[in-house]
Amino acid sequence: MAEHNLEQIEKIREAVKQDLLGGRIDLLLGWEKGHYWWQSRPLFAQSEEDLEKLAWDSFCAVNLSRYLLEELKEHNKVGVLVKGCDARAFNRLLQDNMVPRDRVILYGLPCPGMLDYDRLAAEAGSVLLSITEENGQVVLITAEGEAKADRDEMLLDKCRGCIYPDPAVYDQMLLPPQGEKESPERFKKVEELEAMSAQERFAYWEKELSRCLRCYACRQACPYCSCRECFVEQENPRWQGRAYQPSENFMFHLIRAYHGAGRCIDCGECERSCPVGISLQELNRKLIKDINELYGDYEAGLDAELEPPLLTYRPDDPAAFSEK
Amino acid sequence: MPRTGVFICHCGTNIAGTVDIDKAVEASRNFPGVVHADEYRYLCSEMGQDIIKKAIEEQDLDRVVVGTCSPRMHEATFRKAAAEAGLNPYLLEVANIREHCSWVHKDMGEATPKAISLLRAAAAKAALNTALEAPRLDVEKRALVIGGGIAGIQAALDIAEAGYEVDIVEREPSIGGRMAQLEKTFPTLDCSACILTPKMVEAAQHPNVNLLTYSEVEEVKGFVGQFDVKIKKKARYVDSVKCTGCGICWEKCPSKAPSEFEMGLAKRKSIYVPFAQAVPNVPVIDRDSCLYFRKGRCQICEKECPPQAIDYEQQDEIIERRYGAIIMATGFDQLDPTIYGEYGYGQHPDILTGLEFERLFNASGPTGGKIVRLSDGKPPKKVVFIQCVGSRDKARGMNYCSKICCMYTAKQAVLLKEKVPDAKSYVFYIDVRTAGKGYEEFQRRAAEEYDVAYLRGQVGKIFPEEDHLVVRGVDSLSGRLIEINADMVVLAAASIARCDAPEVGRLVGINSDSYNFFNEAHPKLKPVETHTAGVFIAGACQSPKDIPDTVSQASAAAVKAIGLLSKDKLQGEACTAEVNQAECSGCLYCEAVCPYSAISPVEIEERYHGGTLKRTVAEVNPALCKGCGSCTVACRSGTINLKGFSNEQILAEVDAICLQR
Amino acid sequence: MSTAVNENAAGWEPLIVAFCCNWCSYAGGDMAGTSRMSYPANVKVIRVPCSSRMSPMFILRAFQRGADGVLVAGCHPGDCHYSTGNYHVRRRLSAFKRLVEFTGVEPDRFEVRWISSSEGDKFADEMADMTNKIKALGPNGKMRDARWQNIT
Amino acid sequence: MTTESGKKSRLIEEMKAQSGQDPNSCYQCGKCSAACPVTAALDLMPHQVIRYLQLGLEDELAESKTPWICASCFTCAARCPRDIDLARMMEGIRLSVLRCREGNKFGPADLTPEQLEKLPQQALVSGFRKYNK
Repeated sequence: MAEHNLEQIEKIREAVKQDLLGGRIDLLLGWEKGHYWWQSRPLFAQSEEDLEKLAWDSFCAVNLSRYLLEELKEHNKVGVLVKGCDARAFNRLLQDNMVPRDRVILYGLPCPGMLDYDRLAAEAGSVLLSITEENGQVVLITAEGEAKADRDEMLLDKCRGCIYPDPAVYDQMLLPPQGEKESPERFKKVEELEAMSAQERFAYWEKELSRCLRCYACRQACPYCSCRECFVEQENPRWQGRAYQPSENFMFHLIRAYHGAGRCIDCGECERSCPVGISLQELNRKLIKDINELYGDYEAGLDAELEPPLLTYRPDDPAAFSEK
Repeated sequence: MPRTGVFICHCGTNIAGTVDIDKAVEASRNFPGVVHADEYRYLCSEMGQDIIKKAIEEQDLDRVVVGTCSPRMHEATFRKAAAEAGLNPYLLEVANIREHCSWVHKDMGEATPKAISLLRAAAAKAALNTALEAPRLDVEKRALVIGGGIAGIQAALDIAEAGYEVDIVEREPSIGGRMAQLEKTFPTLDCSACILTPKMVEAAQHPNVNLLTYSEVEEVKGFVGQFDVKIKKKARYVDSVKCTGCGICWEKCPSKAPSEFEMGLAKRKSIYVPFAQAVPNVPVIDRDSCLYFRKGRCQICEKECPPQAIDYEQQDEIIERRYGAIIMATGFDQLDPTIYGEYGYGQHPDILTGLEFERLFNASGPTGGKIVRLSDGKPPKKVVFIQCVGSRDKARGMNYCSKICCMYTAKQAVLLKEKVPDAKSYVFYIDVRTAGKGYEEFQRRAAEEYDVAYLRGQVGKIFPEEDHLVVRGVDSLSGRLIEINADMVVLAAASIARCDAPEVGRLVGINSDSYNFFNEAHPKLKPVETHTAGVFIAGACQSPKDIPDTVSQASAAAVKAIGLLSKDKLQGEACTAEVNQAECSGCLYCEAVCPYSAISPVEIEERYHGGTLKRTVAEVNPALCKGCGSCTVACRSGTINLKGFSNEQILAEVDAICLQR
Repeated sequence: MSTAVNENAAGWEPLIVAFCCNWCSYAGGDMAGTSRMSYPANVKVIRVPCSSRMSPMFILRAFQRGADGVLVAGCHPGDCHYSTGNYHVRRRLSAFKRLVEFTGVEPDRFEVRWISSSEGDKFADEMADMTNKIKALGPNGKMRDARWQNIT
Repeated sequence: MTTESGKKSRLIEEMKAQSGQDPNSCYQCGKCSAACPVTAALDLMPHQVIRYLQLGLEDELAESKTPWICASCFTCAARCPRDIDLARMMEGIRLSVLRCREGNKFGPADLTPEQLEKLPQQALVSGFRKYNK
């Protein structure tokens, strides 16, 4: 664990300890190291020694706001550490009336961008034991020795396109903000696909979606998927079969993406959590690109007061079909 | 699977002509759940309905599918028949195999399989129909009439006579509308003011009629039986109660402005009543031309007014009232003929439209009733009338016939002869249309006794020359060019819809056709109703009309409104939305898209691990819900469903209709 | 999964499902009927109270069940009987149409049109125009549920 | 367009094909004749030409001078309430007469050198247009 991480963790622990022990919150959602050194998994801290396990490093990719849906049922007041995307996820849930604002305390953590273990392992070439970070560089420590890599190259896909690393909503900001980032390549993949012919595009998505196991990890990780009973599990009406079969996979992913139209915060958790690595975020990004183009730029989750574009209208809206 | 009966109608040969009825009946027998299939020549007839009723009882049917004309035509009839046989009317489904099948596909080989798949879809939907009850809504016993012309006045009087309160909202300072601007009316030549003014006074004095003049409707919310309307009463700057209508103020008022009532041919004062017999006879101050409002000077009207009725501080006032029915009687405008450059309207004072020429005949009109040329004040010797200016013109004007111009031109030609005995009238026409009672006889008298020259043809060019206007036309019957040195030219300009008609229509939720006239519910069978329940239309706002038709439409609209107000309870919409609150996540997206704000959050308690959990879910008020279904799509998990068009039903219809066999 | 649809042998007739709103486009269809216009029998109409009742799931379900083309017809903006229905539809189905095209469905396969109750001729033209376009495109294998035809 | 004798009139069908105008949409209001600047020189008024088309009077049309005098100034077309483009219709009649009746009255080869000098450019072009079909 890099030294500056230890300082930061100490800072975070200090801040939350007063609230947890002072009774302002009866649960803290944070991260703790997982089974492998490159895993940071959610921490449900209720006591001081739970807080000992607190971790904050370059692998805290899991979106903690999503856990509020369950935890708020048992706990009266919950504190949660929020990166940029987690804060926007919180705004998303707030807008859907899923979380009462007064029962949640948000601790803002400006995010440096989380690292992708697969990329690190690939870069290291041999068994990667651990890593350290200094000024934008990652030092890969393996059995044979050390290798350096540019940190930005090692980021998770979802972090490479990130524009808002700083939390959009928080009660306390625990670390210095990073400022907005440019993301010129946000819609690059979408544009590449758009340039293809209909047949090629269909072939691309047919191959991608044929791998879908319908495990619904994407849905479980997603901040805009907050229905009590998802349409895929409903029996009456039977919207959707259960078999993972080409036309059913298309139906599920198209409808799930459509449900995110004007609501998806582009956090990339769906793609990151997909066990078979389907480029799910591109479906959502396509909708974000079109809605920005047709009905004006809208960044979901940045401002909970702004109405999602598909819930409102202007009489002179443009249309993607002929209106003559 | 419910026991379903399928009944297919021949509709004479309308359906049987291109759909093989027997094949369809056979095919219907093996739809899922169908236990009885039958056909009859005229299912909607008494006999046809009895066949259905008998089958419901004998076969103990719990669903009925009828393959007939459009549900918009006879769904109500068949639902009533089903109800009389003891089956909930909403368990019946109509398959439209006439308008959407037999009438539009000529060859039997194509129409029959399509009819079968439409029947299969209807059967699939019927199987999932549920028994529904329409909510009973109360009715506000008051009508609103928008527009104070002859149509509005007549409708209001009829409603008042039936004992209901009615408000007339009129944009101008006085009621009377277009008819008040006429001198005489065809075909009987009785004076317009003599037959209109008594009606205006009767409306003013009738206890049940309330005049809201110089006012406009701002906003209409709610629905049939409960329209909540906001009316803006513009400030007159004169106290209506104190004012006695003595007229001293508009005599003494120094500043003038063009009179809208006189079509700009004469001036009026800044404080004015539009015409002598105005009702109410209370003036208004026109801020744009009044010296006090423009420069804070003058105030003569305030000083001179005996009952001190002038009140410069008067403010616009918003009135909010609830109405059970609304009648739109907003009238029409006349086309501005400047688009026809060849006629030169607007470039010469002696080229007038029909309505402007009518004002010259009026004793209190711009020329005091004397027919003189506006250029030099001399009586005209030759007057040329040109018909169809903008009417029957697909290229630059309106494609329709304005219905009244042939008659008012003949009338004006006759009046001209009476006022100026040695004047000669020429009428360029395409076809003289005199289809009313006594119309043809009147027009023939104009041609024969009043020496009016009818020239079948059109005018190519009008240009001034010395002191007269050269009118160059053609007489197509003789094929000869005609050149007339006319003293005056009257253009029978088309009657067109009010320019703001679409916006006013949208206020009450009705739409207009491509000419901006309001759309009636059915051109033949529902001429005064609209697609919006509780909103009726009368007069020229629906299409160009003469006074007899306008008045009869006004009374028809009044009867429709009275029929509505006489009910103590109204049947609301049965196919409304419904929330499955156990599954509702409380995101309230449905509430955000509901056009009728029929959905509201409500707190419920749920058992959760031994304890209870309070949470918010959505709830639909069936009285307000109109059944559009927008909420069901905003809801991602489909927990809000629409009765009558539920998710299950539409999916079943899609599955059934896609079966190619 | 674009199952080798063998209907494109001669005599293949496209199946087009048209969802029409009860107040305008369905009435436009009635008007086309009363004025005895004609359009191909490939189009089958399902009545919905308002075009805003149209959930994208119904559109995909039609494609799954073998429809070669789907048309959603509603009132002209501003004329909706429920005042704002088609404004929402315009945004919803614009976004959905582009998403569907993004995954490879040809643009002409799923269309939205505004048809008023007095436009019988436009109704007939749109149906004929859609049928011709789909005939040119050929059968739609994409998203078709191959198991469907032999279930019932 | 069937003539009184009921047989399909080839000339009129050719005219319709050439000009794309349908004489039946005319309701004989006479506006074209009133607007036409050269009616003095015409044996048939424009609205009468259309009437002949409607009645299928092929022979009279072939003999009529009007289609040849029409200089297609488009005044009539601009004012016709039925949106008929008479200039194109006259052009259609000219072409049909030339094609169906071999009525080629005046070929470009018959132009004398003097005429060539005096003829304005536009007349030359329209001459070719009218006669060499």
